[in-house]
Amino acid sequence: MINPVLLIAIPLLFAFLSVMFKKADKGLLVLAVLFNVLAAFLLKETEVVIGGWKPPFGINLIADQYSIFGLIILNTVFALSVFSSFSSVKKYSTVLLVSLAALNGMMLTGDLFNLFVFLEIASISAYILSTMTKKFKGTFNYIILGALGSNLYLLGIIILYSTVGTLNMADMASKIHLVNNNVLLLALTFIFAGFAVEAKLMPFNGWVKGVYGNANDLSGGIFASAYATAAIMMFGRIFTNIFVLDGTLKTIFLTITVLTFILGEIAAFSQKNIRSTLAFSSVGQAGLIATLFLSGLSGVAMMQVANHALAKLVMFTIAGAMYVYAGTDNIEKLQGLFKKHKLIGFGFSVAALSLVGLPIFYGFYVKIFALSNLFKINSYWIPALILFSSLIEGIYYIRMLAKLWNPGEEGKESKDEYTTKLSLENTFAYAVLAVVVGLFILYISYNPEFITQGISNYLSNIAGGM
Amino acid sequence: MMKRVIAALLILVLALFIYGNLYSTGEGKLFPKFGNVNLSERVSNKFINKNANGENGVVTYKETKDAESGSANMVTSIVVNYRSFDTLGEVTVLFVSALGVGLLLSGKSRMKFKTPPNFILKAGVRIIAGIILITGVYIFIHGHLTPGGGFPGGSMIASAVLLFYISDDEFRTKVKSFKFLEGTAGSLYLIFGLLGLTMGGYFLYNFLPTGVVGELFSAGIVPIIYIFVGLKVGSELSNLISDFLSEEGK
Amino acid sequence: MIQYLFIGLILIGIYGLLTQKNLIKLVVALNVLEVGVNLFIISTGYVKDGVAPILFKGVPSTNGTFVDPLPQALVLTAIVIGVGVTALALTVVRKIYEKHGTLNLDEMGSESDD
Amino acid sequence: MQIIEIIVGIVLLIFAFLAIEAKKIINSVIYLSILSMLAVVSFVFMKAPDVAITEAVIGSGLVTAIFIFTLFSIKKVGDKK
Repeated sequence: MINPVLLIAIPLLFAFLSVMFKKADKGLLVLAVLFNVLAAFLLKETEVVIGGWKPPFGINLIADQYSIFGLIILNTVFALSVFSSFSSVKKYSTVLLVSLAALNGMMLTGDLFNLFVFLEIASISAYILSTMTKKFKGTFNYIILGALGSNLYLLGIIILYSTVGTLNMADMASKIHLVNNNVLLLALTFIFAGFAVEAKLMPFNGWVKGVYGNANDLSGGIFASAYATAAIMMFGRIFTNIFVLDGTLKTIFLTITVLTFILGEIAAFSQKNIRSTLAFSSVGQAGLIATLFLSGLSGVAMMQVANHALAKLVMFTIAGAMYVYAGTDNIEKLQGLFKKHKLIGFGFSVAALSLVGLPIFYGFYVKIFALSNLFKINSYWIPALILFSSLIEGIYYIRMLAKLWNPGEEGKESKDEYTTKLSLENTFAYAVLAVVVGLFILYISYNPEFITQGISNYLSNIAGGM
Repeated sequence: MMKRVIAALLILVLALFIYGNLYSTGEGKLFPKFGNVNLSERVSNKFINKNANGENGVVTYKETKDAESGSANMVTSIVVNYRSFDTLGEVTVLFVSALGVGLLLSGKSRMKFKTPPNFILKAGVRIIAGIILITGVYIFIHGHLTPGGGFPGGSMIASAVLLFYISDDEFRTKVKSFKFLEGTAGSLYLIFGLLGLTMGGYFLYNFLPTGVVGELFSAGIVPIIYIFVGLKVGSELSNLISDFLSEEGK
Repeated sequence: MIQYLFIGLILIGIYGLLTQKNLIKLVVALNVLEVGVNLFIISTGYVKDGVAPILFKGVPSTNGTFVDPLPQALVLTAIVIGVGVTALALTVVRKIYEKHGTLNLDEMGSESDD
Repeated sequence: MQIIEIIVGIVLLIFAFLAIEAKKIINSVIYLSILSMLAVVSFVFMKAPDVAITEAVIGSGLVTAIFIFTLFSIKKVGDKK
C-alpha cells in the first residue's frame, strides 16, 4: 500500500538533498524518477488527508481511477524523457525533481488553492527548463502570460470561496449549484482563462511557439508530454467533475476549444520547422482534448491524452535531438534524415501516424470512437469541424514524413544527392525510445483494452460502451 | 496610440463585465458586500474556534489547553497546521526560483557600485543589521503568538544581508554555507512531515502536544516548522540577492 | 466601495500588460496586478468591526469577532509566489538585455534560427 | 475611518497609473515601491497584520531592491524609456 503523498514528498526531498550533495544530483534524479514510476503503477484507489484534518478544512489528495491513469502516463513519459535525453540534464536535475513533484501534486490534489500552488511550482520550473536553449524572449513571454493566468485563476477561486465558503473540490462541487448565475459566470471565466494559459487554449497560447518551438530534446519531451498531460488532465478534472457547464457558457467555451483546434492545425500547416509544426500541433491537440472533455466524453479524452503524450514524447524528443546535434530542424535541410537512422524514423513515423489517426493505428480507434459519440450527443458541427482539422493534420504530417524519408521533390523518385549531410549523435538512447514507444503504440492499436481497462468506470458512462 | 485606445476599450469592457456580474442581485448565493461577511458559512469558522475535528467550545487565551491547533495566531495555525501542505509548496516556489536565478546569473565577481560606501554607512549598517537580524529571528520564533512568522522573519534576515552587501563592496556571503542551510531546512521540513506520517498516520501530522494557547512552548510542531521556514526563506533570499549582485567574471 | 478600487488596480495592471513595450515596465505591471489581487483577496475576508485574527487576553473566540483568517493565509502564499516570479522575470530581462542590447520588445529581432 | 480608507485606495490607483505610465524606468520602480507601502496601510486597515508585515518586508523592500539591482546591472538608470 503506497501513500500517494510519497509521490510528491520523495522527489521534493531528493530535490532539497540534491542542493546539499551536488555531486549526487543525477543519481538522486534517477532514483526519484524510478520510484515515482513504480509508485504510480502500484497506487491503489484511495484518498488521504494531509495533517489529519478532515477534507473541507484540510487538504486532501485524491487517487481515483482518473488521477491514477494520469499519474501512470505522466510518470512514465517523464522517466522515458529523462532517460533518453540524459546527456541534456546537466545542471537541471534539481529543477526536474521539483517539476516532477509539482506535476504529481497537480494530478493528485483535491483542493483548489493547493492546485494553484502546484501549478505555480510547475510553471516556475517550466520557465527555468525553457531557458535551456537560451531563447529568453520566449521564456519572458511565457512568464508574463503564465503569471497573468495564475492570477486570474486565483481571482476566480477567491470569488467562489467568498460566495460558498470552501476551497475543497468535492465540497465545492456539491455547493456550486447554489451560486448565483452571474457570479458563477464571472468566476468560471477567470478560472477558464487561468487554465487556458497552461492548457494552451486560444487567446492565451502566444507563448507556445517561443517555448515549444525552441525546446531541446529534454525540455521538448517534458513540456509536450508530461506538462501537457498534467495541464489537460487538470482542465478535465475542473470542468467535468467540479464545475459542470451548461447553457451559453458551455457553448462559448466549446467554441473557444474547437477554434483552438482548427487554428492550431492551420498554423501548424504553414510552419517550416519541425519543432514549430509540432508546437502548433500540440495547441491543436489540446483544443481537441478540451473539446472532448467539455462535451462530456471524459473516457475518450483520456484515451486521446495517452495517445498524444506517447506520440509527442517521441516526436519532440527526436525533433529536439535534431536541433541539438544537427543544428537545425528545418524540414528542407533535413530531407532523408531517417534513411540514416531507420529505427528513429520508425518510432517517429508510428507516433505521427497514430496522432493523425490513420487506420490500423491507435489514434484511428480513438478518433472513430470520439466522432461516433459526438454525433450521438451533439449537432453535426463539432464532428464535422474535427474531421476537417484532422484532414489538415494528416496532410502536413504525411508531407513531413515523406520529406524526412524520401529526399527530393514530392511525388518524385528519391535521389540520394538530396539526402542531408547532417546526422544525429547519441542515437542509441533515442533509437531505444523510438522503438519501445513505437512498438507499444502498435501493440495498443491491436489491444486497445490495455489502455482502457484502468478507466472502465469512466468509459461505462459513455453511450455505446466499448 | 491606436493600441492604447483599443487596450483602454478592452479594459472598459472587462470592467463592466466584472462590476456587472460580481455585484449582481438575484437568485442564489451572491458575492458578499464588503464587510458583510458571514463567517459561519465558511470553513474558516472552524479554524477560528479550533474545532475542525470536533467540538470544543470557546477558545480562551492562556486558558484553553490541548486545543487541536494550539497557536494563538490563527493565520499561523492555518499556514503551518491546517494548510501546511500549501506552505511546503510555497517554500518550494522560492527554492526553485532562487535556484533558477542562480543557474542563469552565476557570475564569478561581485558588482561594484559607482560610489564607494562611506564610513558612516558602514558603521551604521553594522549596528542596524544586528538589530534587524535579531528582530527577524524574534519574529519567526514568535510566529504562533504575534503577527509575523517564517516568511517576514526570513526576509528580514535577508534584508540584513542586503544591507551588508550595500555597505561593503567586498562583502560576499559564503554561498556554500547558505546553500547547505537551505537544503537542510527544506529536508527537515519534509522529514518532519514524514515523521508525522509514521507517527500519526498523516503527512505533516502535528504529533507533539499542543499545550496552552498563548504560551511560547505551545502549538506542537508549528513553531519548529516556522523556524525551518524562516531559515529557509532567509537563506534563499540571501542567495537570490547575492546572485543578483554577481557579474560575469573579469 | 473600496473593493471597486482594488478591482481597478487589477484592471490597471492588465492595461499595463497590454500596452507596455518595455520589459521592466511589464514586470512592474505584473506587480501592480499582484498587489491588486492580494488586496482584493484580503477585502473579501473583512468583517465590519472585526479584529485581527489573533487571540489576546479578553478576546473571546466567537463568530463575528474576528476577520476571516483564511484569505490572509492565502495572500501570504500569493505574496511569496509573486516574489519568486518577479525575481525570475527580472533575471530573464537581464539575460535578454545581454543578448539583444535593448529592453524594448519592438526593437528586438526574432529569435528563430533560420 | 471609512473616508481615510477610500482616500488611500484612490491614492493607490493614482500611483498604480503613475507606475505604469512613468517615462523613466527608475521612477516607475519607485512608484511601485510607494504603491506597495500604501498597500501595507490598506492591509492594516483591513485587520491583516501578518500580511502587512510580509508585504512591508518583501513587497516594498526586497522586490524594490532586486528591481534596482537589475537596473544597475543593465546600467540604464535614468535613461529615457
